[in-house]
Amino acid sequence: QDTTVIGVSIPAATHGWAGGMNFHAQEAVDRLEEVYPELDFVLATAGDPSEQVSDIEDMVATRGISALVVLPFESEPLTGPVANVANQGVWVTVVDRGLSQEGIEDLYVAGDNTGFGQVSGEYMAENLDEGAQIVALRGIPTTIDNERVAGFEQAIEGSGIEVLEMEHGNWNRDDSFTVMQDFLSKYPQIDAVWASDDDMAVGVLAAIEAAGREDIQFVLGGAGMKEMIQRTMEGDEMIPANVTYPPAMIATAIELTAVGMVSSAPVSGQFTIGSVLVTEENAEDYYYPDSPF
Amino acid sequence: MTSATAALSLEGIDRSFGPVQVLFGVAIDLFPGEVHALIGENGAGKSTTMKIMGGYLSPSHGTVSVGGEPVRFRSSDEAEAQGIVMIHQEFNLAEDLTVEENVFLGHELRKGLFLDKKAMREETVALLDRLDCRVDPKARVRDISTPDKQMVEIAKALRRDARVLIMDEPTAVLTNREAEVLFEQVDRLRSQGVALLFTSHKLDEVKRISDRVTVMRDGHVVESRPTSELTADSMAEAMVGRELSNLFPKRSAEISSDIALKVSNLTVPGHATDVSFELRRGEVLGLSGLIGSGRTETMEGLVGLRSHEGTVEIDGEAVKITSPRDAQSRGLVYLTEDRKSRGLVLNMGLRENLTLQSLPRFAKPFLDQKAEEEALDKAIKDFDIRAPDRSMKAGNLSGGNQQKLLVAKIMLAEPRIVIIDEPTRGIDIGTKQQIYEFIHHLAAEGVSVIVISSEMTEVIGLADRIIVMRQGRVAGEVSGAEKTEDAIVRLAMGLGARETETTA
Amino acid sequence: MSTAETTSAPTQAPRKINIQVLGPIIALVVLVIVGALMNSNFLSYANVTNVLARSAFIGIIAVGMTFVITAGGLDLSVGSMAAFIAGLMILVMNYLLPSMGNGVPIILVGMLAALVAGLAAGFLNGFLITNMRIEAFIVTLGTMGIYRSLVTWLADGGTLSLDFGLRQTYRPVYYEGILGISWPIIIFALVAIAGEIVMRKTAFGRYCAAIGSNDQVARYSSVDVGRVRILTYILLGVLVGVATIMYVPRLGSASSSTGVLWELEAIAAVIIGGTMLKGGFGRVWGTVVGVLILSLIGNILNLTDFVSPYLNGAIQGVIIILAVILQRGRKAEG
Amino acid sequence: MSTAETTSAPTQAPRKINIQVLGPIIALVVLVIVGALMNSNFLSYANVTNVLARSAFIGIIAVGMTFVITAGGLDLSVGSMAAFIAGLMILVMNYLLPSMGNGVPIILVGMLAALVAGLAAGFLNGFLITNMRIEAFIVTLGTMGIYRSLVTWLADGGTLSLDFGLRQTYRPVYYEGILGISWPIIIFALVAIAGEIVMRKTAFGRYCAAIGSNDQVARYSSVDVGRVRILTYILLGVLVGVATIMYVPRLGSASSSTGVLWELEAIAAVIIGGTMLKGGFGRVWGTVVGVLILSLIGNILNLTDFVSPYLNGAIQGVIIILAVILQRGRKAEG
Ligand SMILES: Nc1ncnc2c1ncn2[C@@H]1O[C@H](COP(=O)(O)OP(=O)(O)OP(=O)(O)O)[C@@H](O)[C@H]1O
Ligand SMILES: Nc1ncnc2c1ncn2[C@@H]1O[C@H](COP(=O)(O)OP(=O)(O)OP(=O)(O)O)[C@@H](O)[C@H]1O
Ligand SMILES: [Mg+2]
Ligand SMILES: [Mg+2]
Repeated sequence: QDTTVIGVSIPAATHGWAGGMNFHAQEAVDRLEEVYPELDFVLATAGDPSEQVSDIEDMVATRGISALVVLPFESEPLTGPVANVANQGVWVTVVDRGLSQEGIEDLYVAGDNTGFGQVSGEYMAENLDEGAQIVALRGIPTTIDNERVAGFEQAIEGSGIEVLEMEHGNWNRDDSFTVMQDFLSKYPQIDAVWASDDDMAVGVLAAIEAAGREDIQFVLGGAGMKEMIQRTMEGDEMIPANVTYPPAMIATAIELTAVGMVSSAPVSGQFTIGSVLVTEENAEDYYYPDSPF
Repeated sequence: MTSATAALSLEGIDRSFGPVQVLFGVAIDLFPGEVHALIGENGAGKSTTMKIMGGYLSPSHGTVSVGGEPVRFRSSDEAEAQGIVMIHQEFNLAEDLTVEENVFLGHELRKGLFLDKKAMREETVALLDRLDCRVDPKARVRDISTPDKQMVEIAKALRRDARVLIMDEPTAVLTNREAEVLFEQVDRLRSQGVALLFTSHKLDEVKRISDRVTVMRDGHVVESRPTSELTADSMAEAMVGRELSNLFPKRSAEISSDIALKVSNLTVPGHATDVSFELRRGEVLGLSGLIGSGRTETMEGLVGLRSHEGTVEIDGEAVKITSPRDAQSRGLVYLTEDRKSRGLVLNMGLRENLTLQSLPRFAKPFLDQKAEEEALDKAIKDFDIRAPDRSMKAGNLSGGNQQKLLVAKIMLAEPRIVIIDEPTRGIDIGTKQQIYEFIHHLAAEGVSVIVISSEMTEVIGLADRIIVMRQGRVAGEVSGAEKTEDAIVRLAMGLGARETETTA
Repeated sequence: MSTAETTSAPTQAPRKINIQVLGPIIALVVLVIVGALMNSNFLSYANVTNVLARSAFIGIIAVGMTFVITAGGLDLSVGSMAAFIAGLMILVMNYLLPSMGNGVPIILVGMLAALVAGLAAGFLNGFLITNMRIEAFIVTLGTMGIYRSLVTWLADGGTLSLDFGLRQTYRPVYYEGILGISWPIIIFALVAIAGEIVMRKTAFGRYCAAIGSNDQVARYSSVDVGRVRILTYILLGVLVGVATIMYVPRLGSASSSTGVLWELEAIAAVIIGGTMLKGGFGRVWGTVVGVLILSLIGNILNLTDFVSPYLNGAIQGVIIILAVILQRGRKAEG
Repeated sequence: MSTAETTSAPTQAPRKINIQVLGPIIALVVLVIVGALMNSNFLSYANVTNVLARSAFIGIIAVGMTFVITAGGLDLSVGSMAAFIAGLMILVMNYLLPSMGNGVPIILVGMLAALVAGLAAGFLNGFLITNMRIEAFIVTLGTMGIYRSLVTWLADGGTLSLDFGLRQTYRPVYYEGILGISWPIIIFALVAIAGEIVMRKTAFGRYCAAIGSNDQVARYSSVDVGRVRILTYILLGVLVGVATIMYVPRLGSASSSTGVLWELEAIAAVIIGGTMLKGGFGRVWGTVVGVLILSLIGNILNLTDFVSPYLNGAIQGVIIILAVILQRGRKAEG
């Protein structure tokens, strides 16, 4: 057999960002299979960490993968199993969430969750007056969410911005719509909202619009959903900015790994994909109309 | 009167369900080695009395004594611990378990930690043998016939080594032959010094087997005497409070010559083969046979409750019946023998049960509750349904009254051909007469009736003509002067009606 | 003639009913009082409208679920079915937009598509359960996976969004109403009232209860058991369609996370309302109360901030159990 | 004497059983064949070990669930309960590490904690269901929310991780075994065999079936219905504890996403195996087959890449329904 099998293991598309990431993974796999006939890919999506470990085990046991690209559902539970795979001589590329033990992976394409929170917080601190009141929507309770919030809180510290309340919107439009409606009932004056994710921003914006409230100056989402970037690009005052956390990083990782497999010089090391502030000025650079996210 | 202490006695027992009092100062003594019969109309309070004895219900007032000592049973377990065992009027079997599992339920034999299945199997087989019942011990109770269920109940009770055995209408679903087997066991237990109490609406049985009779009426004990001082007629009179005329009224109506139903070669796989018969308008056709001869299944096949083959003509027109709904739309309706699991929705009210079969008639398009209530009024009157409370659940009616409600429900569907399977199961003798009259009345109006009954006298008394089935086939037919018990039994047992056909 | 003596006084029945009936209502009232004490805006027009309107989706579905459960069935697929129908509806409308143009007709076509899809999905569940005789739990667990998967696939893993222009046309269906009452509330109320009438006043409702109690008896009573059963699932499917029609204009999108866990919420509402999971007895108004209780719990938790948001789920759990304890407070006898 | 004629052949009964019995096994065999045809490594030692070992969690829980369902109950909380117990176990071990030091004793204490927590959680469910007479669906839906919430709270929204050193000590419990058979497989097999024996050979198993069939009858037959019912939930709780003991060394962590949907998988396995959801009849070996079927579906989907991963759920749904159709193939009559 002269085909090389590359396994790709990612969380299932349970929210918008993950959906975009799924799309980019699938798209990269299709494209690379075309380009490199000698490569074969296995793409598996998992609903929880345990399932992801099972997927990886299956890839090793039945598909004889030479390389694994993994976006860990959670860092802790996957550290051991991925280390196992690495010990068997399989090339390991870790994407976005680092494993909890260093040096396991050959290539690390990293997102920066703390940075994401920081950039968001800095934007708030710059654009709001002292004493401004904001509410925040958090994602699904996970380490990622904790890191983002920690980064955010750190960045607004000392800026005089008061966070009225944070509540979990679970990276879900419907949940954030509900939470935002209740925030609006509860707080007569809200100056801005940190939605922390564009799916949640959609829900938040709908709730604000329905309530007809004028006090909210803007909503800061995140992760660069194309509709949101477009509105920023068009100068929508409610969505003056965005913070990237590109789901396409999975495609980068798959591509780097594939190139490493076919060429003799594997690409190793760490690539950090930092979170960037998107505003009206640079929005065009981050607008991908073909992506589903 | 007797000097010996009663094995079990009730003294001044009252019992109410909510505001309705159903027992008033009931007093009964059961003595070892005596068979005591408790009789009374439907709803008189017999089952309630027995349940109090068995620890299934507690009395509102009064004393229960065992061997002269007052006791207070908090559950049936406590009664059982004292050797008091009861067989319920409605079966108490877990339908998903097998026969042997039911017989030993709660009293399993063990070998160390595990069940001793072999011993239990052997004992079950022995018990069933003693009762001359050939049901497979591994069959699920759900799949066995009603009479077999009764036998399983009896087997279960026999195992318990009772000092006092209480049986609530044990023979209602049995034929004479099987009842005879039961009575042998009763005799045996009596001679062993067990105190027995049973109820039955078959007064000849009561006369034959019991030593003492207690009569209840409307929750009161009205009489208690040695059986030798009573006749079946005097018992009936004491129960009903009036004299009963002839149980089977004379048939006066002419039977039309029109064929209402013609069944040819009806086969219900596994149960009946090539059954053919005709039924004329206004005729009452009896269907007899031993238990397990497939009468029920044949009729269930006919009305589309079971898959079947063969041709059926109604009023000369060939019809294809695949569901009871089809049958009913042609005026053909079947009354089931199994009122508890197929006849009534026990946790629904009387009104809902009564109108269930003919509900479209009351929907215009919304259900006309007033019309339903009127129908219930009429049913209560026509069939003498004794319900202490109109809004009660059907399951809280006494057994006989449930049966009356079931008959009323079928009749409300205004059938033109009606098949009634064990119509008077558990119904008291007074109401039986009313139901017989009702059936004759129907026939006189041109309704054709098929009666399946395990009571030979009932079939003979009611029907114009009797078909006898044996092992899923028609064994023969008797009518007119030939309608004798002997002729039917001979056919049913395969001995042939006429000497020429006898192979014995 | 002697019956007159034995019938008489049905005095106890009303008292018995009262506690069972009052249970969920008391729970609801307690919640309202708690809410009002905790936050002065709780009873404001805006908050009440919000809570009622967002209850409408689950509420409409739960009314259908009441019939399914009453007839002894169960449907775990409703949440996924809603997501799938929403996705389909969006695709259909987006697809027709170039040919039909924006306007009321295209919205109506979308609505029709949702109803037809709901009907078909309900029929499929009902058919498999009734005609193939597979346990409802398994069938609907299967179709739950299927619809969830299909919507993910339709959306290519992402979100299906209604065309922006169409969204503006469709938007009033969620956000506006008549006489200050928004459409979802009106539709929910109508569905609930119709459901209550069907359950109590029609042969169909009676048949559902009879089948759920004892399908054998129903069969022997000439009830077309299979047909009634299938109809309960079809009814539920259509109501999922109706709920979707209300849902899509809210955010104009559908994705694989749409309607997650709606099935559990709907079933919980039905049971909190006093319907028996084993079938045989159903109460549509109880279901409505159940839905409101569930919505209010979430609303109150959002309006107050006593507890760590991590513990919201725990509090919800405790309140659900308490609400039912309240209802079943009296120990059943025997 | 003449009865012999009338009873006659109960010939159909054995045949009836055969098909019901064979159904799930056939489905399993078909899956194995499909898998083997698709990939030559499917039957390899490594893959078989993987599939069996990972089935162990759901499998051990499903054995307990079989008893609960047979006795007419239901438990939706097992997945959250597992997450909670795993979290608790990790906290306990991490907490004791400074005082006890790394080694076998601390692992044993952790295991004990898991079993005790499982027992307590099972008792709580059972107590609320049996003594407070609340529907099992509601109680366990409530506790499901409670445990899920508690583990999120314990983990502060993130992940609870077992100390790295401890993980190394504990690791063999999942990854190693004796005679080449890994521990989870051994424990699963033991639990399944014990479960089968208890179900078929002890009074307890028989009481479960009797209670599920008709609790009134069981009560009248001197069965302590309340006690048996509570015991089924306690048994299930303890088995959840056992499953957790196997789970923690696999991933060394617990979070709010641990054990999500395990309850549905466990219930599905039980029903696929032929146990009736309404209670009254249970089959432990069937449950084991059901668990293997569910695991194999996932495994086989990973063997190939014919279909979009988005559609995995749909294929799983279809196969689950087909497996049950196979089993119930014959139309039940009457
Ligand atoms: N659980 C209950 N709730 C309300 N009423 C009841 C209940 N059980 C019995 N009754 C009523 O008590 C009365 C006596 O019933 P019981 O069953 O003792 O009659 P019975 O003499 O056995 O009649 P049958 O010959 O018909 O079996 C009836 O009116 C019945 O409706
Ligand atoms: N639901 C069932 N499933 C399987 N077998 C059954 C079922 N009901 C009855 N049988 C069996 O079918 C045979 C005939 O049934 P059944 O006893 O009902 O006949 P029958 O002539 O109607 O008698 P009866 O009316 O006196 O009960 C018996 O062997 C019985 O055990
Ligand atoms: Mg009685
Ligand atoms: Mg019969």
